[in-house]
Amino acid sequence: MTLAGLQTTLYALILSLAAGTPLLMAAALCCTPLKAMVIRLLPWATVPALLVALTAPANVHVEVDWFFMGGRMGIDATGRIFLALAGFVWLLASFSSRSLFKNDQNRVRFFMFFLTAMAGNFGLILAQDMLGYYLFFAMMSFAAYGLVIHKENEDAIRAGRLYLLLVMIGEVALFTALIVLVHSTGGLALKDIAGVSYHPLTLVLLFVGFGVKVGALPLHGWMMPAYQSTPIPAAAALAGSMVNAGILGWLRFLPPGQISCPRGAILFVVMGGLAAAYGVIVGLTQKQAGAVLGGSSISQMGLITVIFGMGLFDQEAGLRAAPVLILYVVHHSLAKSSLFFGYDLFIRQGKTVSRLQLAAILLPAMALAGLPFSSGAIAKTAFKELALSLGEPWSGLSTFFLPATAMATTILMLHFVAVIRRCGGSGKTGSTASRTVFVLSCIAVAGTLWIWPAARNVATHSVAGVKLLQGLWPVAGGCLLFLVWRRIAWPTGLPVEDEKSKTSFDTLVCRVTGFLQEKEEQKPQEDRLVLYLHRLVPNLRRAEKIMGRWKVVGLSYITLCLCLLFLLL
Amino acid sequence: MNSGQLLLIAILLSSFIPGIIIFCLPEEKHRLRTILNLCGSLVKISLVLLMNAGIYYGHVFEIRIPLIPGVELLLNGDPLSALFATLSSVLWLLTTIYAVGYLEGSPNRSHFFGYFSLCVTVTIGIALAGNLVTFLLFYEMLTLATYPLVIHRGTEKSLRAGRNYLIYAFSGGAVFLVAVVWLQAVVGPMDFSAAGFSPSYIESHGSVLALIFVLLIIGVGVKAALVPLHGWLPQAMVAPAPVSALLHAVAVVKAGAFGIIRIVLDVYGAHNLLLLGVLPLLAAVATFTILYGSVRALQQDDLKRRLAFSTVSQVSYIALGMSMVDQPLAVIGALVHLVHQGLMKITLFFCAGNLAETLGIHRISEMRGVARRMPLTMAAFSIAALGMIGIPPTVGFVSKWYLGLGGLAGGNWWLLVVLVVSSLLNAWYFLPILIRAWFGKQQGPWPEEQYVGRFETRLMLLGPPVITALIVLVAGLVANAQISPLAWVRFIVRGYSL
Amino acid sequence: MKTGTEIMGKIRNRHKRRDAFQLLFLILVFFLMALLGTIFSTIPVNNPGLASAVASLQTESGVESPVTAVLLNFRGYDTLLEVMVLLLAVIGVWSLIKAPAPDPETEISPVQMGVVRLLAPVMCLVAAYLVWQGSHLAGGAFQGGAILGAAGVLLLVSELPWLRTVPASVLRFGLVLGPLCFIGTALGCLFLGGELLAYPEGTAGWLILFIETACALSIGLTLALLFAGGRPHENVSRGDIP
Amino acid sequence: MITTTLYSLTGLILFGMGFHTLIIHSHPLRKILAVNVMGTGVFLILVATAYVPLGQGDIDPVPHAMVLTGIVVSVSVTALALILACRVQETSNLALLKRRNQRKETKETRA
Amino acid sequence: MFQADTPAWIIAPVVLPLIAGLFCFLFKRRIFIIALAAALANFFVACFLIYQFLVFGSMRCYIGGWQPPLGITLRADGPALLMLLMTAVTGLAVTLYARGYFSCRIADSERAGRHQRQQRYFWPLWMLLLAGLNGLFLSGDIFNLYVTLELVAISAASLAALSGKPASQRASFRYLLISLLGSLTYLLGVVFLYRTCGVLDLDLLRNLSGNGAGVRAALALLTVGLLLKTALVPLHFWLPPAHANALAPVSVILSALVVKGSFYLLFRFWFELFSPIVTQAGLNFMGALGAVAIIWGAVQAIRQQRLKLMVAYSTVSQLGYLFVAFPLSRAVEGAQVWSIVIFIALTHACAKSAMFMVAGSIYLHLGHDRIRDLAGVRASLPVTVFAYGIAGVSLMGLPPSGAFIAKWMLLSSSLVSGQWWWALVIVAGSLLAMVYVFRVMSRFFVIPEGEPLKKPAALSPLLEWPALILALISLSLGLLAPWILHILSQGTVGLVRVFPGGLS
Repeated sequence: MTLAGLQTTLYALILSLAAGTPLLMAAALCCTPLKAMVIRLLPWATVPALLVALTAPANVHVEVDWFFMGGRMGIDATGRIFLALAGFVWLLASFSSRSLFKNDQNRVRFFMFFLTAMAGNFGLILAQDMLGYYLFFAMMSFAAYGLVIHKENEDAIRAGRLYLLLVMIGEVALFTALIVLVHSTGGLALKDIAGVSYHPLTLVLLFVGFGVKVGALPLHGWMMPAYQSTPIPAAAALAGSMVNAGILGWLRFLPPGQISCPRGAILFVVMGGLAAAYGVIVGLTQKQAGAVLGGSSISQMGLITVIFGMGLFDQEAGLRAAPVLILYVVHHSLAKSSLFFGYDLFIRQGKTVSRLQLAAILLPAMALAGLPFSSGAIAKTAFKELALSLGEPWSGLSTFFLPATAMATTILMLHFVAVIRRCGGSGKTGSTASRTVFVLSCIAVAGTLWIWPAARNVATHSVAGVKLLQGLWPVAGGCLLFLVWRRIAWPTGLPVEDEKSKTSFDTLVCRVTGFLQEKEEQKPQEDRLVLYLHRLVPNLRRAEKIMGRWKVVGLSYITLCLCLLFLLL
Repeated sequence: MNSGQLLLIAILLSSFIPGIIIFCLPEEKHRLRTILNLCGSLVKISLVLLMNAGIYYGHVFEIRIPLIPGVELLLNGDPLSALFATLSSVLWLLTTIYAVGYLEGSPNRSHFFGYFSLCVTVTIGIALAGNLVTFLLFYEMLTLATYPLVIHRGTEKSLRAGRNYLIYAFSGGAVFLVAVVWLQAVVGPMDFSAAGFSPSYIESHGSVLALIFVLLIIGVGVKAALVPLHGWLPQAMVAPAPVSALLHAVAVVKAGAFGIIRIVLDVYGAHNLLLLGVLPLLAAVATFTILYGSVRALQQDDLKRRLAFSTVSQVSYIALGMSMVDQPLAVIGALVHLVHQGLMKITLFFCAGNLAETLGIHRISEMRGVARRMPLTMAAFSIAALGMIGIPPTVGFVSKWYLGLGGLAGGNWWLLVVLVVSSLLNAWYFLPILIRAWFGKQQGPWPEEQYVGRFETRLMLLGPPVITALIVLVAGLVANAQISPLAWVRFIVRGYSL
Repeated sequence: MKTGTEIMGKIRNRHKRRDAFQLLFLILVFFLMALLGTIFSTIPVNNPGLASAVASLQTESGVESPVTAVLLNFRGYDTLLEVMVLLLAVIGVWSLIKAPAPDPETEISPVQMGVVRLLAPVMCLVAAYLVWQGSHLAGGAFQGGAILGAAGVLLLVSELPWLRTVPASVLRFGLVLGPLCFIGTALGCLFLGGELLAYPEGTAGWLILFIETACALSIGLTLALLFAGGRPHENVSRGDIP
Repeated sequence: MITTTLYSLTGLILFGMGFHTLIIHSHPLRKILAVNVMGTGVFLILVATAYVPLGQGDIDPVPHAMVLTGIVVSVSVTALALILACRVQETSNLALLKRRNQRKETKETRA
Repeated sequence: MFQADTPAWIIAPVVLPLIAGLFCFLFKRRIFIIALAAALANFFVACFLIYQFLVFGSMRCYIGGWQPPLGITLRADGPALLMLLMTAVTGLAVTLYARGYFSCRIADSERAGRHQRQQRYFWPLWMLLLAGLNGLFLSGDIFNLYVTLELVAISAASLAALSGKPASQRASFRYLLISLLGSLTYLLGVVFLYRTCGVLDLDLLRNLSGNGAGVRAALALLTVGLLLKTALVPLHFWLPPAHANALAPVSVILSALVVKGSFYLLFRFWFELFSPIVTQAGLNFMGALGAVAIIWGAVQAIRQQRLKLMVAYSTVSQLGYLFVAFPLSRAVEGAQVWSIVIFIALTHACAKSAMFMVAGSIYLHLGHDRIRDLAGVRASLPVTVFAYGIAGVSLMGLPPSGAFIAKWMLLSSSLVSGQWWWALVIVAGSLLAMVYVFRVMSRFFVIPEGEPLKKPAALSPLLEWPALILALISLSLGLLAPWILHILSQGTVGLVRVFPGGLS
């Protein structure tokens, strides 16, 4: 084997270890003696991925022909960021869940799905061919179902059903889109996509396929119930990392900077904008913390969708939008996961939440709202700059749309804080681990964008004087509005949640499924032929008897004679 | 007689002789019987693999036995037959193991295994048939060999199922016979290796040839369970689980689908069919079957019935792919689905059999929480079911992928719609089962729990589904490798130069 | 009363229907026969039949009577099979039924006994004569056999006691004798002359006489036994345990 | 010539009559006799055929031989048929008797 | 004297059973040995004759050295020899089976005497029947055929009545009358023919028979006479009761062999002797009758509640196939007509014998043959059930049975000539056959509830194996097709002369 060959093999091994380690660990969970050890080592599952993200040289590509339909793995700049982000979020989530599920009877199952979803998440980031991406995407999506439904109560089952339905729709949409893409590119590698002209249908399919994960507007239904039902560490991973897979999918399959597609851009921007507004509104109606965060995610992802849509306009816009998009994604992921970890902490500690902790949770919350000096401020500044740089149709966004969303998000976040303050956990299980995780995540929210070289430029912009003010007033306004709204909406404090939050779509699905499934098994019909024969039998018997009479014999004898005579003569 | 011919004969005899010996064995000698069975199937697998290697390197395997002028028996090993033969012989081994475990202690086992061996002999015969007459010969024999298996339980219900099976199968056989004779009357005797008759006949006998094509498809469509000829299949699920596995995955339905492939590729040939313009008809029937089967499957609460309707639906992918015979990718999809569907469906039936045999579970509504009791079985079931839906990296995805690509290459957008709708329907009827099994809560005791032991069920019952599920997974994961069903199918399709 | 008339009406109807059918049938039969008759009578009779062929080979046949020549020489094979048919009839009858036991109480009138005693030998003589005459005039084994059979019937009718004591094996032998001689001769001819029933030169007449005699005996016995109407009582055989 | 025709037609008529009887009448004996009549008819025609007008009044011996053979055959068959008819009659009579007896018995027991 | 090419060998199949029959009648003990020896000898002679035929060609034996027109000719050509072989094989099997059958019945002490007597008369009757059949197949003289027909008819009727049951005697009586009627009609036809042509030899008749009305009337009469004996619908009514009520070996003989004899003649007449005057309308008429027979027989078979009756009606149905070949004969080349018929006849002979043997064995085993109550037979008589299945498959005409080959040729010629309606009938017939075969078959697979009260003793292998072997032969006849075709094509020298340039 040549040196180059050895190197390739080595890279292949390392890259596949990133996704393979969690998978192997999941497999090891099947084996009873290894269970305890695997659970103990859970956080280590993310280590290879993190190592790859941090240490791999730039632009490693490996081709493994035999794998699936021709596998290509590699890590590029985007991938590295996503991988690092995912690794971090999963690492925290695994610490948290390890401590949460010490005594759960279904924990093995949970960890199996947890690890599988993790593997899918890492794998899709590393995949460099369409089917590989699709494969890991599907793996992650379906494994996440196991996380959503873990609690097995009615809400969880309903949420799971909805999630699964949308995932299936996304899968088939993606499948179709992939077929169309492969048909037009002729190759399976992601790099072949560059320069392809998209059929409008393909665009829609891709929007749907990844939009399900992103929670784009008509496909957002699963997000709030799922966030609420999923065990919180897993929800953190879901919101902090898995959701990004949709964004990454768009980046991979509609690479900004390499394509231009104005029609698609309009689709994305419109849907994103609507989602940004809708998410907040629907979030405010929720009375459970997870659901509120779900609403926030819908809204934030809507913003990201808008950025992405802007990047689709032409190649130049794409080149500019991509970094902003990534920046925003990193910000949102960290903040959202941090919120979840905080929520987790509140749940676990119950009434013993300290003021410091309450203040701490305001950090990611306000970061989301875009409070100056937070990562949110940096991301929003980048967004504004992008909008301004793109010229006329977009610059309006920065003046009205962004402050409005910031204000709305502030309200929503305050609502969230109000909701979780009431949460009372059962005891103190693993609160240490939870606390550590939360602290770590808070640090990440606070620090990442400041120390990230790529973001440093924007970061410095964001703290420039005017920007500070521009960032501050929506937040302040939001706070005010929140107080007003709270007085109006719940003059007596938050009502206790008991009614089932059920969307009408969900009921419809339930009803159709139930209608079809509970139909009685059709009785096998008695064989018509045999019945008919049975009815014929007496007649047949009579006929045969008649044919046996001498008279008939004589007649037929004569008839035969005559017939033959005539026919032969 | 050269070595190639000897090999062909040995392949047939490797299950025929054990079968005959098993018939003569007394009921009690189950150890000897098992050994015979396993030896036979192992020998068969190795012989088939040997033949595959030979075919790959271009050896000719051919036996001709002339009967009357224009009618001869012809056994011929070509890549396509190797595909089917390998599938059948491998699955036969697993099914045999499974059946040994399944039927432990039930009556009439000698007969059962005797017919079992005959059945696989005949299936291999179908695979190796080199012309329509030979195909017909084994096709009819297949009905005969499977009939005793279908009614093995000997109850009134199984008798009724058997009767319907016979009526369907023999009617189909009769139509097929007429079509074969007619075709021969029109174009003269023809081997499969000719890959289609001369297009000049189309000018002179176009409509007749189209009619014959329809008749031929009806003939094999009965076994391939094309709607409306599928009626026997759901009823036949009263048979023991190994038999269902055999019917759905190894022999009968597969033989029908294989027949469609043969007719389209080797009897008519892509070119002629395009000229005749009958392919849309096949496509329409296949589409309808796919959708109809899925919808019907959705309505069933009986697990095996649901699986049976799922077979109805799934096998038609093959017909669908063959209806776009001018597209090599679609043909690849169809051919590879022949193998893939077999693997997945046999896993499902094994698992269903395990549930029924171990816990007495027959209905989906009884399956709540069963995965806790039988995790491995249900894991295998899940993999196969996900494969049926077409989730990567299972083999089911590979077939669908190629079908879709082929359809698109031929400009058939509707095919994508069909695939999407059917995938959704598949998900709709499989995922609830999985959810119920994995996340449902057990309600009350199992209907008839019969086995309590170290593993969740007997090893002989557990092994085969796990192995096939692994194959489903692995064959998908390494689809692009040098040795995989897909690679072999590509090799086949290369030979046709479509 | 009403029902009674109805029934009567029904019966009458049935009769009517039957009559109608009979009429129809009669017409049909008549029509068919008329058709056949027409055809038969219009057949142009322009072939000589086999008369001339027989006549030309008469001298080679070894007998003078053409009918006998045809029966036992030219178409001897037919006759061989025909003898078998007769034997078959006996076997068939025997397989079906046992001969009715004689009624011990019936008295045979002395007149009848006398006539039988007188006639039987004469009939035997006539039979022998007929067989012998067969070679040149009308007559032969069948005619002789028929007379012999008649004699046997006479004896049977008059319930001669010794008839019943004839052992079955003897009867069997008697029955088989004719066919056996016939086949034996035929095979002998085959071995000697190379053809079945190809009588060697010059011996035809005698061989035919031999066959005829044996056959006449068997035929006579056959006919008589057919009249007896069943198998004899075989004391020895286990087959007739009552 | 006319003689021949006459004979043959008579033979045919006999054949037809026999056939008619065979079909119409149900009694076994009649049937047997009918068949005999039919046979006689055929033999009659055969005998008539033996007359060859072309030669010098020669008689064709072959039909005669055929008639002889036929007669023997018909004798054998008649014998067999008669015996069979007897058996049938006997057994059916027996069956009839039995049935009657049974009926009587049941009546008695009822009484 | 007896060189391999001596034509005199032809008489052996007639003479050997004849002598055996005589001896069987004469002796009391060891009859079976005589019969078996004769059957074996008959088989070997048949094989030898085929060998002789293949080497030296068609043979003619002039009995008594008299050439036609005066003498009687025996001739051995392809079809005749194949029928001879069929008879020999089936005959051998029947002989063995009958031995097993009778010993089994005699072992039953209840009516041992009666059973012994039946055996005593069975052997001579059977031997004479065999001789008659062989004579029929070989004979080349139209009057001699009459005698052989009578020989067959009388022995068959006696055999049919042998069981002693009233039903069988009634059936046998009817059978006798019908076959007499048939014989007389046949004889009338012979008279017409003799009147027209003045010869009796078939070869001469073929040359002499012109276009006259006499010959046509003769053909009509001969045909009707033979149809009566062949039991073609609507003249089939005598067959089912006669065949179903007879003893099992007798049913085998009647169904497999006897009806074939008269059909064989019919076919010879239509396609050899009188082929120049045969009209298409006549052929179609026969074909139509055959079609009706196929359907009617099969439907009646499906209706039956008793196994033996079912098998008997299946014979009615199968005979129809033989006649469907008539109208199609002109669409195919000369030799194929014979091959169709021969294939059907051979398959049917073997398969039907096997089926009747099976039915007989089951009757012996269970004491009844009600189809409803056949459950459990599979466990105790596996070989028999297997034989039934294989025979059934052959009857249905599934490959590779001989019937399949025949069906193939029929279908092919009907489709080639555009007479697709025959194809419909043929296919429908085989589907109906499937129904009646598997109606019984499925009952075998019913697992009886509860334990059987007493396990009946196993039957002698003589009762089980001949059936299986015959069934296997019938199934594998298709594989022997080239060989059979070879014999037929050798034998059609005469046919080619008759149909110059084939039949088209």
